[in-house]
Amino acid sequence: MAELTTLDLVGTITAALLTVMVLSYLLGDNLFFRLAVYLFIGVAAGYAGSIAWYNVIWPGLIDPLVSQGLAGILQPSNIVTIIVPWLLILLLLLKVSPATSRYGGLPLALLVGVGAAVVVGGAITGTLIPQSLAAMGTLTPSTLLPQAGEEIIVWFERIISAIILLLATVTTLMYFRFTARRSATGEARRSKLERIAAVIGQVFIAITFGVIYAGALAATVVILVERIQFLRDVVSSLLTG
Amino acid sequence: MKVRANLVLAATAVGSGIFVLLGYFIDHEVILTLRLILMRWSVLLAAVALFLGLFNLLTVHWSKVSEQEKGWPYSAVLILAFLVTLILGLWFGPDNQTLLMLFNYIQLPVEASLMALLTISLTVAGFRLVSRRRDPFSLIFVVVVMLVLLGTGPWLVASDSDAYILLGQLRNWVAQVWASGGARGILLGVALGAILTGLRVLLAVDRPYGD
Amino acid sequence: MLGSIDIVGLLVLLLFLGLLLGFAAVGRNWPAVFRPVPGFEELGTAIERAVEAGERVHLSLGTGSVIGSDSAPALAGLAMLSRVAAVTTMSDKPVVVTAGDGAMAMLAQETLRSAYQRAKASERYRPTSGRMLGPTPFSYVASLPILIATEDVSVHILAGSFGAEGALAADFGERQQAFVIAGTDDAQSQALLYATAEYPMIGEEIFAGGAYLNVGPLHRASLRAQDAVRMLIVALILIGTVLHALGVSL
Amino acid sequence: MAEVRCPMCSKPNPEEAEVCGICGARLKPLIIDQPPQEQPPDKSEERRPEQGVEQEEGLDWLGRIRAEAESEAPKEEIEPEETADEAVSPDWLGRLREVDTTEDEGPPDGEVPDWLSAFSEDVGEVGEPEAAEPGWLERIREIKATKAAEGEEEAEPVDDWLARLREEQELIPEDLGADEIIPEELPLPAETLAEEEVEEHVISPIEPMDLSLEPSEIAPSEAMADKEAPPEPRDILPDLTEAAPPVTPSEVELPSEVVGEAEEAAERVDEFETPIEDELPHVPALILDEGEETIGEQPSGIDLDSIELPGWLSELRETAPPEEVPAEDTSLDLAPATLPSWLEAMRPIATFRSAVEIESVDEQVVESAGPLAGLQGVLMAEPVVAMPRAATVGAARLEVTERQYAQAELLHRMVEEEERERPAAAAHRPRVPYLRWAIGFLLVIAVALPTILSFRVGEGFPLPSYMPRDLESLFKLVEGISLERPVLAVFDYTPGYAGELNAVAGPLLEHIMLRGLRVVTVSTRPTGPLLAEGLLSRVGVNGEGYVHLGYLSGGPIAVQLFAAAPRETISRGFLLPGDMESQSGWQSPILEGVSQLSDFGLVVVITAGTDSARTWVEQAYPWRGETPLVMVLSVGTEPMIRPYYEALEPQVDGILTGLPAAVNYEQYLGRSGNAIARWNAFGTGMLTIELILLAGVIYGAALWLLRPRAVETRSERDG
Repeated sequence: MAELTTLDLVGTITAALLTVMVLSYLLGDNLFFRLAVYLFIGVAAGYAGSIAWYNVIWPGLIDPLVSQGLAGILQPSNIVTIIVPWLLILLLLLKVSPATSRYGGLPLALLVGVGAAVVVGGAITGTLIPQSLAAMGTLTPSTLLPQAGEEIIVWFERIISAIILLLATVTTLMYFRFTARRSATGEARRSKLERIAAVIGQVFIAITFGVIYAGALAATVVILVERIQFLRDVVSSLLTG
Repeated sequence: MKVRANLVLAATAVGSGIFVLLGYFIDHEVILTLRLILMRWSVLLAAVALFLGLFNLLTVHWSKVSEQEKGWPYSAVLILAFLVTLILGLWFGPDNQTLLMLFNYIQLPVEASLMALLTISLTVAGFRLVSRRRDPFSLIFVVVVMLVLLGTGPWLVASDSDAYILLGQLRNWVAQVWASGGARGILLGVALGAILTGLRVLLAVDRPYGD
Repeated sequence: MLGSIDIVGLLVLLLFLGLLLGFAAVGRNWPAVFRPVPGFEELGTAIERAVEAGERVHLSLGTGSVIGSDSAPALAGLAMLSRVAAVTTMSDKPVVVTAGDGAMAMLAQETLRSAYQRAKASERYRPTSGRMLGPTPFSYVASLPILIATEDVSVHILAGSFGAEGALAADFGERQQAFVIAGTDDAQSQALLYATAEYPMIGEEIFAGGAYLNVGPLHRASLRAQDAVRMLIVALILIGTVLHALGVSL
Repeated sequence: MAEVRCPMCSKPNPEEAEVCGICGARLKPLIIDQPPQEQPPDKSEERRPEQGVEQEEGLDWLGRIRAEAESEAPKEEIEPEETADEAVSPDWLGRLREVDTTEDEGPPDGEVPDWLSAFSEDVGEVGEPEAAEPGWLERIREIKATKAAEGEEEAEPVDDWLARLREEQELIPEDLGADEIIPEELPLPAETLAEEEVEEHVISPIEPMDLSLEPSEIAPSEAMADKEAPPEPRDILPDLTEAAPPVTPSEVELPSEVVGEAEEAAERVDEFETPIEDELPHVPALILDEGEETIGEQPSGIDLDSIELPGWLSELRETAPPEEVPAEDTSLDLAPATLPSWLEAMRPIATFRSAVEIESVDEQVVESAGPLAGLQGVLMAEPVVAMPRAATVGAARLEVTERQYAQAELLHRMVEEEERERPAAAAHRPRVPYLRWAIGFLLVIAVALPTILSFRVGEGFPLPSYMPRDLESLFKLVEGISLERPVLAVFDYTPGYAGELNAVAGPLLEHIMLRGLRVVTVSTRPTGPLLAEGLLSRVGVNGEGYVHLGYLSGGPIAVQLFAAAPRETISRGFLLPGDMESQSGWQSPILEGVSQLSDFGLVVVITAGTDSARTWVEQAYPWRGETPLVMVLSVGTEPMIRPYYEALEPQVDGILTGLPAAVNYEQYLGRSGNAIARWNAFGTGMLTIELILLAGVIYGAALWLLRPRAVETRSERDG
């Protein structure tokens, strides 16, 4: 915080106040927290709105309409780029009123269809296949065979790691298996092998989550630090004028 | 009539979905163009939908204000902030200095502070986990968390001792072998679940867009 | 690589489809049995209690967009919603659904409307019970504690895409002593929810919600297809590894 | 219709009696049966098989029980009461006798009246299916004769069993029990059925939903059969409408309208058409998705023709002796059906309670006897009673035992649940979050301390002395990029993470800028560009060192579009320098020669979310070509992305994550930035958290030792 213009000063103080107000939630829900949050939501919403307008709606809908002019719009070439989108959007706008909203389903259906397709396609091409292949590649001859001039321990460690990696992937995958057999006691049970795999899988899941959790914790600590330091800076800059 | 409508909706969803989906696998020009078009449309629609969502937000809070419901002043603040920001944004564009300041002095600090709150929430949850969920896995979980934290954070003393380095390496090993393995398993599993969830929609079994 | 993915991918897709339809066909004579998932079992009790106690059930569809790959868990959430809504239609405080995306909020409204229609209670349907709380993840999550407090929420279901802020969302519920069941696709958030939520739905469990909440036979069929592919993948991984180890390039 | 037999004490009572005169058990709840009939014809068709079976079953084993329980009472009188859960007059039975014509398929027809009557030309046929029952029942008994002895034994335990069960019945969530009915009862008729019949009826109950829905399920999937949906149902309607006779209307209308008064049915003939029309889409809450799937869908119809219907239905038509059946009978006989959703909606238990394997059964089964008749999922006393025995009987037959085990477990779970709920409910009392306060303040103080004391660098926590293993390769990567091509920096994090990621990404971007590489920023988060400006303005000059393409809206799809065709996807820039006002960011000299993703020298994705990280990896992968992809991640995200980095064909070429790595980087660059500035506070914070967690573990472990198993474990472990 070098020298600040009055506006910046006011802004910075506001920011500091808001920080304190939000952190006050530590004590429990209170009006300062709510005030800060509502203010924040309002600003965030407004900003998101303007962004959407300038980045999508204007270039994608208004601009072509304006630039083409009424005559241009009717050209067949514009059916796809202008007319259909506008029709869809008008349909979507029907959603505003409960009375007409039932007719606004079409654009939603389109959105859902596209979204679902992206989900499926992305998951297959992006995760399922590459990750399976990657899992298969954990043990390659190069991994298995000791490299020239490497200590036996390193080689051993590499093999162990590869095996653990593989085991973790497989057992974790197995754990989530939902279908089971009904046992003699009527409960849903899995075969012995499955149960063993499941338990190992759970251990690996716990470890994975533990690592991620610790990571997130470390990240948020940094953020907490940043907040506190920010407050410190504001206070000090105020004290030093 | 109503039924017909359902069919049109389902057909729309399935149709658009199929083309987008095939685009992932088939390098055919027609499909790719169709897919591109559909995606552009959906991006536009999503943006408009955002506005409708904002409108929804506004109405909900406006009703609170107009009916003087409990806590209506907050809603008033929200509406005010929203309108001011939106008008500024629409008038001067999203990259004007005023908006920049609104962001830097309101949005940024509040979000960061919420994340800071998360630190406490996570720590509390970690503290309570073992006592409230009695299974070996929660124990493993917390132990691993501590191990990784120890391996990540600096030590006050002997931070360049072999022990520290060893722990750091252990942490890396756990994170990069054990956790990666588990993570890959979870990734694959989630992918499986997501694929079938998507397929259910593409088969018009789930029809969230209404019947 | 890409080319191969095209073919392989297509095959995988067809495999999924085939299994899904196949299981749907045989599901009748060859019923499935699923392992218990504590969260889902408790959920029913919790909702029942909430309805009886005149408290609110809140389902959050997360902050994912509809057209993104992050829509998957929310789609699963919507499937669950169709069920939850039906149960709460007659409660004095029917379920409230919130989302961080405009289109998602609309989908929530549509799902609710359909549920009410099927329940022959269309007149009780309120569009405002499907809301967008905020357009950004944090503006969404930030408004949750207030919603939970003012709406007297006692069952807090998180079924959607969340970032780390999802943990905050779950914690807000915990603080108000609500029954919190939370699931998402993102493993990072899952890890946080694992500790912060009373009943975490880890891994892919969220996607099984439809089958466990009895939304329909095809949900069960899809769950079985999922398991079938799972075992296939496990087998392939093992075989592939052995082949790789033997130097066979795949 | 003279009397109603109390299902509790099975003593006769006047028909209009509200409660049993002897044992005081409620008799009237029967009325609840009516609403079900609201359901659309096709629904009931789908449901026909199980219910049919279920009914005869009730008849059958009941017969056995009564045989000893009160031998003097003629079977005829008893069975009907229990099965057609209203008091049914003896003469009814008489008719049944005569029409012993139907053979093995008999059972499935049981429910026929529900809907068949709708098809049948003359009312008389309505009695038909019932007629079938005793007939095959007889046979069953004959077959059973051999087992008579067993039957006796069976009966004894029954009564006390029943007694206990009935006491419970009030508490017990009705719907659960429903599952009981089918499973228990099925095996018995099964014996009399052809093998595949056994398959169908014995197994289906476990997943009635499948049974009823499967067709509709498949329909949409296969070439959207549900397109043809709407017309189809009407195919059925004609038949219905033809069936002018009062009975049909009464079936359709009775429930919703007047209770159990079929005499007035005639009046309603006119109303009758409409109901059906709008009934079609309607589905009871319990079978919601049936609603979804089968709305206006024909599958059910298809199912009918293809599967059960034709064979025996036609027979029925022929063999049906024209008899006068009092409207009551039909309407009453209709009783067992799923509750209408509005009613269902009031009893959430039903919807969820059986979430695991038994669940599906309760969808379709209906208590066919007792005060709870017509309710779904009532724990059926009788079947449960018979269960343990039946197990020993058919120990060899898997279907049978499985079903019975299912029941045993169900009963067990119900009892469990009863116990579980109360304490859970009690958990709802506000508590003061002392723990939160303590931990919160501890952390804040811990973090604030070094900040306030403002150690100088090196004081307090010494800087990390060893390097994470990926850093080396990352340096080389950055050093290796040709200066010709700009670097694409994706700012995909929310302001919440700015505190961490600015500190982590800072050094890398600084390094890139120092090398003289030009940076182009883009973001799929509306606030991304603002963060980008905030970060880059520290190390470079807008327009010269870097340029913002701005916000890329549309989420993952947009990422894909951008990867495929950057220039078309995002036109306007963000905070473009004055001279470039009203121009596109692409006109900036920095972006010369860049037309596709692979034209960038390096792609740096700064993100805190696994999803957005995955999106960039997955969606951009096909278009990235040789351009390396570096991920700057929040620590928590790393393990999820590492698989891409460690993969056989890495989709990620470099990872920078965590404050320590950032500190390393700053040291490497020989500058002291944010990362180093936060090092001490970071250290104390981490240390405090570690101690708190340790305390938590000790506390928890202590609890385990002091109160072993006091708290129910919430392990996800199954079975």
